[in-house]
Amino acid sequence: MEFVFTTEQSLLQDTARSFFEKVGGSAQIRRASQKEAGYLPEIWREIAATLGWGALVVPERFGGLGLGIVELAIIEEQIGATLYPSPFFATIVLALPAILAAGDEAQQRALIPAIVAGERTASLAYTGRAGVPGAIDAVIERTDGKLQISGEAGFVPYGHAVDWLVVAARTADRDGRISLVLLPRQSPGIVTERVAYLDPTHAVARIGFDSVAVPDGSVLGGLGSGDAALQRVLDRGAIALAAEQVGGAEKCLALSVEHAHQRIAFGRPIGSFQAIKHMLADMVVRIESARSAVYFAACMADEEPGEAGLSEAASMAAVHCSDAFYRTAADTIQVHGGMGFTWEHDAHLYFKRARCTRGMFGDPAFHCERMARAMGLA
Amino acid sequence: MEFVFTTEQSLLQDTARSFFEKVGGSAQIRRASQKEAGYLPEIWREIAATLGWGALVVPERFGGLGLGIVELAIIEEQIGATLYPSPFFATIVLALPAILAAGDEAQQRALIPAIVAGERTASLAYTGRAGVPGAIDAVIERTDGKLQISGEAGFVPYGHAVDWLVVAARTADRDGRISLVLLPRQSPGIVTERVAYLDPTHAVARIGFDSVAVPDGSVLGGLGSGDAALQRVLDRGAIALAAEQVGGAEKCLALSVEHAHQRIAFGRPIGSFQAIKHMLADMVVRIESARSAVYFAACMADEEPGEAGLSEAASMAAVHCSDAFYRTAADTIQVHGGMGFTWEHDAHLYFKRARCTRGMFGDPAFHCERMARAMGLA
Amino acid sequence: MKLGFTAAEEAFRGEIAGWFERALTGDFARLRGPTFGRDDIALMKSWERHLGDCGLGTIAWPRAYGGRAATLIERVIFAEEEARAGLGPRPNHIAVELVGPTIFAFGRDDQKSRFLPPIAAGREFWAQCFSEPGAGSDLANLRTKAQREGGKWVIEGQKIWSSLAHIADWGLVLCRTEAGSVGSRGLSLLLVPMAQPHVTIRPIRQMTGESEFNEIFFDGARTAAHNIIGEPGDGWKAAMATLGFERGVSTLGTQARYRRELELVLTAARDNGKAADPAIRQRLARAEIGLRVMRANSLRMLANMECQREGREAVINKLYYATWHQELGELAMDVLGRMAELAEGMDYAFPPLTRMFLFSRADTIYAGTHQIQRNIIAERVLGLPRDPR
Amino acid sequence: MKLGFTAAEEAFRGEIAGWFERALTGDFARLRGPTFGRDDIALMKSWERHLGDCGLGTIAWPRAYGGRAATLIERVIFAEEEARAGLGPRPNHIAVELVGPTIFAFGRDDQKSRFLPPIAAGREFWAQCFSEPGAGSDLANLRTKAQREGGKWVIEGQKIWSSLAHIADWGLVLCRTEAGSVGSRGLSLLLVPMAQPHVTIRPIRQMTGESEFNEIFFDGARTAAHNIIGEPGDGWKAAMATLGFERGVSTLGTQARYRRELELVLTAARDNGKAADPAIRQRLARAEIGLRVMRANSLRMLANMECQREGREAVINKLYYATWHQELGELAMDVLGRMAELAEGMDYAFPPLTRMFLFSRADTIYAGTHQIQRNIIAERVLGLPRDPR
Repeated sequence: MEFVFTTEQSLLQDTARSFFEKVGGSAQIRRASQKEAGYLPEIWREIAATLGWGALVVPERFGGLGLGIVELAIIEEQIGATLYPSPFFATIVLALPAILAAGDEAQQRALIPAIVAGERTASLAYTGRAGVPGAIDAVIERTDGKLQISGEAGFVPYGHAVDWLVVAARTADRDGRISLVLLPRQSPGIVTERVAYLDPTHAVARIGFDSVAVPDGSVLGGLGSGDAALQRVLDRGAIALAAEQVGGAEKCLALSVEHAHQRIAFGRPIGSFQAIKHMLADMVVRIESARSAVYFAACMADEEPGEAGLSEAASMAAVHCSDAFYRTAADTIQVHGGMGFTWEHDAHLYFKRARCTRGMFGDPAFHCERMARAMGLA
Repeated sequence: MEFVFTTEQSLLQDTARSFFEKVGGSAQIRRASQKEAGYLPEIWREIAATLGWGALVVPERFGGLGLGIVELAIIEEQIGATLYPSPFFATIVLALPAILAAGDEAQQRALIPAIVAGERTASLAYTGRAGVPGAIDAVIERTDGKLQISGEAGFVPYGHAVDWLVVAARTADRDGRISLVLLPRQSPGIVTERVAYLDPTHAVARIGFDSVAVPDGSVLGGLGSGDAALQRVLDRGAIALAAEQVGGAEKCLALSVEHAHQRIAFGRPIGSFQAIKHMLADMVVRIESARSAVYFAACMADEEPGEAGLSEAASMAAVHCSDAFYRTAADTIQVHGGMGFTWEHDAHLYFKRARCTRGMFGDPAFHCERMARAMGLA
Repeated sequence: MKLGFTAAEEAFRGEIAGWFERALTGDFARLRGPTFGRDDIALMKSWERHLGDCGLGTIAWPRAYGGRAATLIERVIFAEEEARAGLGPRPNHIAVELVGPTIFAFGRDDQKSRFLPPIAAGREFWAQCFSEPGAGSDLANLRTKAQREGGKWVIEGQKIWSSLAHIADWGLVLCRTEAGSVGSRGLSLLLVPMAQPHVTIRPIRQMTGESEFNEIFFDGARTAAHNIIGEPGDGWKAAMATLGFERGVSTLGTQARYRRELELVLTAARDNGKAADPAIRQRLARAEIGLRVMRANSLRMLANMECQREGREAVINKLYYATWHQELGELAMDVLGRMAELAEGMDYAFPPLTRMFLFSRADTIYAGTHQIQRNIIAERVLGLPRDPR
Repeated sequence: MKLGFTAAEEAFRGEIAGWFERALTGDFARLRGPTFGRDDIALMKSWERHLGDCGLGTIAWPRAYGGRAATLIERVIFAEEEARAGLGPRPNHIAVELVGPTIFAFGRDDQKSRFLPPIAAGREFWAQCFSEPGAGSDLANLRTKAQREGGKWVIEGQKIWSSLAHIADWGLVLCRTEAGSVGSRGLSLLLVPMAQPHVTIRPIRQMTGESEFNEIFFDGARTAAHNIIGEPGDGWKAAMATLGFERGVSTLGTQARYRRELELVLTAARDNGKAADPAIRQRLARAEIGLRVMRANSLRMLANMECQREGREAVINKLYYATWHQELGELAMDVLGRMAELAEGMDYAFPPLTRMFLFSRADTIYAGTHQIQRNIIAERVLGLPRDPR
């Protein structure tokens, strides 16, 4: 059993930690996320090309490193720790795997090298207006012999700023099965709009599709063939997101411990009061179990190609890590008292990330119900 | 607004407290509940006749005091504090009100004076085998022109020891509507058996009905007319039981506070550690809010004859007080450490009472669902 | 023991409800609803003047000072009807409920004549300046200093968490008037005019994106020597009494606001179909039950207060409502789903329930954190040992 | 990073699983199932002898002392297969996992020769005698005294919470050998024969109705002067090390038992229709997820231990599993409904899930209460200040 990081994985973790600590201070992330794009393109190129993380999960035949979710999780954990805003999740965790999973060789060759080089970004439009997985409002159908997409997508990560979109659309003449369609964001008929989001350090867009023409060769893997591929991408995304949640929770703990040492009340550091000590100890319990859950799920995803196992691992990680992050972030505000309630302090940013990541791939109730079905209950 | 005890109510509280403290020590209740009957008849007569509590809710025309649920709650709170075993709940809270609510004058005259005098006890068989309100396994039907009851009842409080039973049975020729039937426990065909119950200080019986003949004049208020009356009795019973739960929780708090003062660890009383202090403070929050809920519900029951309001008040008290007692009793074991886990200490008796009272008139999920329907949800 | 208000109380309720109905028209109609017109200072001040002109600004006060000597229950009814009419907490709550009673209890006659009538008339607004960046839960640790220079006190220091300080004419400032004193000794309560160059008020942006609280910097601020409550060094006693005034009276008003929020959640659940989810339905029912229990507890507290008694039900109020309200916020978010995470336009201005969710994080912090509240119950109610110092 | 066991480890698992399959027949078949044959002391002892005879009693020990120098993972596999075979915790767990390692670490050669072989052979049973009525969480507070009289130690005092002491031949007794010493000083670990007139063992009836723990009264009990671990006064160091041995190895075995309990709950829910209740289904799914997370955490802990590392995942184990198990107990009761409150016959002997519900109240108490565990994490892992004394 080798359920520990390899040397390479430890190095990756060190690199990711110091990189995001360097670029991801509180002032830096606040500034970057207020840009229209929601991120800094020059840093993105550094992430994708210089550090080479654009190539992380790309197969070697495209010049990639052929690594897996464990490595994505390692990076996502550090992104979560700093809340660093970039299209990493959109491009590398969602869109790229969708193209790899569903696209043909030509489609892959067309875009993947540009992503690896940091020259192109992409995102995945996988839900309708309400942001609930499975509830897709975009429809692809043939009108006058031409394929067109109409409808709406919501909560598309960096969907207003990326170069390409992978759009999940219901296929009108395939019983509503899902087609994954690769389109330039600036295609005629596509309107993207960044919306004001509860999590100020994460940009999401609403996208309207008004009879958008689907050029030949844009459908990944064929019409109506995207259900399984999309599910795999979302499940693997859920595991990577859980890693981000663990990283966020860990940073909350660090902020809380530091404050507990420094803040004096009634003549002693508040960290010497059991009420605070035990709140922080419970954070440790949640975070470490969540970290175990994430890496267990990541290994499952990398080692076991079966879809049932992947979905169960994803639901396990999603439920446990969503709760762990949310409760830790909420308690972090509590430990900080009034200061933790201010805009100036970072506590609320983690709290909002915790709340907003909860439902990104279905909320804990959704995943529990899915797990219950897998367990043969009702 | 006079949402405080009257002088008479305060006196009743004092009397009840000192009486049950006198007869309800730990050794006394353990001994009494181990008797075959599960209680001491001589003390029961003192409760019913000498103290006059058999007459508490009996109308004045039967020589009663004509008081209400508030007074019952005051006594039940003290019963809960000591776990004193007796057929008080069975007779005074369940059977007597059922006879008052559903019986005619002759039926009432036949039994009520004997109950008031402490000469007769009674109970209510209101559930089937599984103990779930509404799920009644006893059926009353006419066979060869004669009314008979067959089936089973479960969890009947002191059902093996009381003189009379009010039996809720589904009426075969009235669309399964409920009939309430008053029968001597020793009627031919009735078999009662005390069962080993998780709560060692509370006796319950399983009752079998094997073609039990129903004499003329035994059906309270007419065949198939018992649904509303039974519901009222159970709702009022739920409020009285909630008072018992508050009393039990209050005693748990007292035991815990005493232990927290006396037990020394790491050189100081454990009650000086915030972990313990805050656990005890949370008990106070639960108990006082539960007490408010009980007396509010009791006033509602006494002041507002409408059934909807009564049911909502009962569900409010049942949910809030069940949780308050359970969590307080569980934390009481925790505060006491290993000692709290022993048979010898009383903590487990309160914990078990808390667990067993939770489902007596439907568990909190049942009452929440009922409240949700009353709120017009789904 | 019985519930229900007396006929006289119900008549009072009718009078007040009718008055609000008539008063909240025209410009004042904007005071109804989630923002309570807080962006419009002139409107808020004008509302307080209208209350004063109608003799309803300070109903609990003696008639001699512009009040109508309302009973406790009448005050509660007033708060409840105010909330039912859609109003938020009073803009001049601090003056009416805290400063006034402090001056009645500890002030000199000249202070009563000078300060009480303008409050009753809705013409002068007050801020409470107790907390400091280094003294939140632990007020005795505060550092703001005042020293006598001629006929004046000169004040140096920083206060925080002062609500609506930016509209206040006066501040009730707790500060250290005895150099070198520590803990609760050597503190005084000063009455300080806020409109002076040596007082700087900086709004604190909170996680909701709004600013309800302020930092106040006293940088050589001045007030006349006679503007002190009692004698120098009496400040701790007076401040503790100030914090003790009003307990409970506003609770039914608060609960009427909670009721409105809960109704919004219920409506949303019915509208978007979440009410059909049995797990959500259980939580909605628990929220309803929790609020009814809260009201029962408050009624019991008020009934006891009327009899000059304080039971344990009074001391649990803060812990209970803060917990309930925070859970309501989480329930609201789960009912609304991700739509609650979106604001209209690019402003950070979210729908009422989202704002409530965010704001409710403060419920377990302000006016004594959950941790402090639990310590108070453990020590004062249960008599457990104090924390070792 | 990867999951999965090596081929050699899987082979070992196969060997052990097969051995249990063959061994648990005949009389030993009674050891499977909820009571683990605990009512039959002869059977339990005979089982330990059988393990010893087959060289499986002390697999972690060196070969020279009857072990087979098993790796950590092999020990874990053994514990897991033992549980999967339906066995409860080992009757001589204390001797194998605590006493043996203590003697290896601190004992003299003559003690190793005297005490280790009978343990490996399943011929001598041990009790751990650390806790006292006045020293539970706070072991340093203990009062049991031993003093030298001629060639013997004479022991006076009372111990508590000693499991299976009624079948033990020897006790590992922590006591105060330096008169007047306080705290952790002046303590020694003595090896005391239990079968003597001055040792009285009284079973403690617990809330489940059963007795798994004992009080032990030492009333002038004797042991030879050389039956001491290390020198007089070394007791605290050795006792703390004893408590530190074995951490984690049994966790996967425990989890295999939890898995069986969870399956009972799931089966009950399917059978009685409660699985159709969405709120119950959510809780069942959470229980399943919680157990999978627990296993993931244990695997990570063991993988780190194999690399001689101890991460934070090790220190959360107790808090995590105790919380999970207690919640499983409550879930079981809610699934089973009131039927779980009934026993067959008039004995206080309840179905397995009801017993589990009751027993799980102890999970947050034994081996360090939740409160102690949280203090340990806060102080040792997070470096927060110790509680003031």
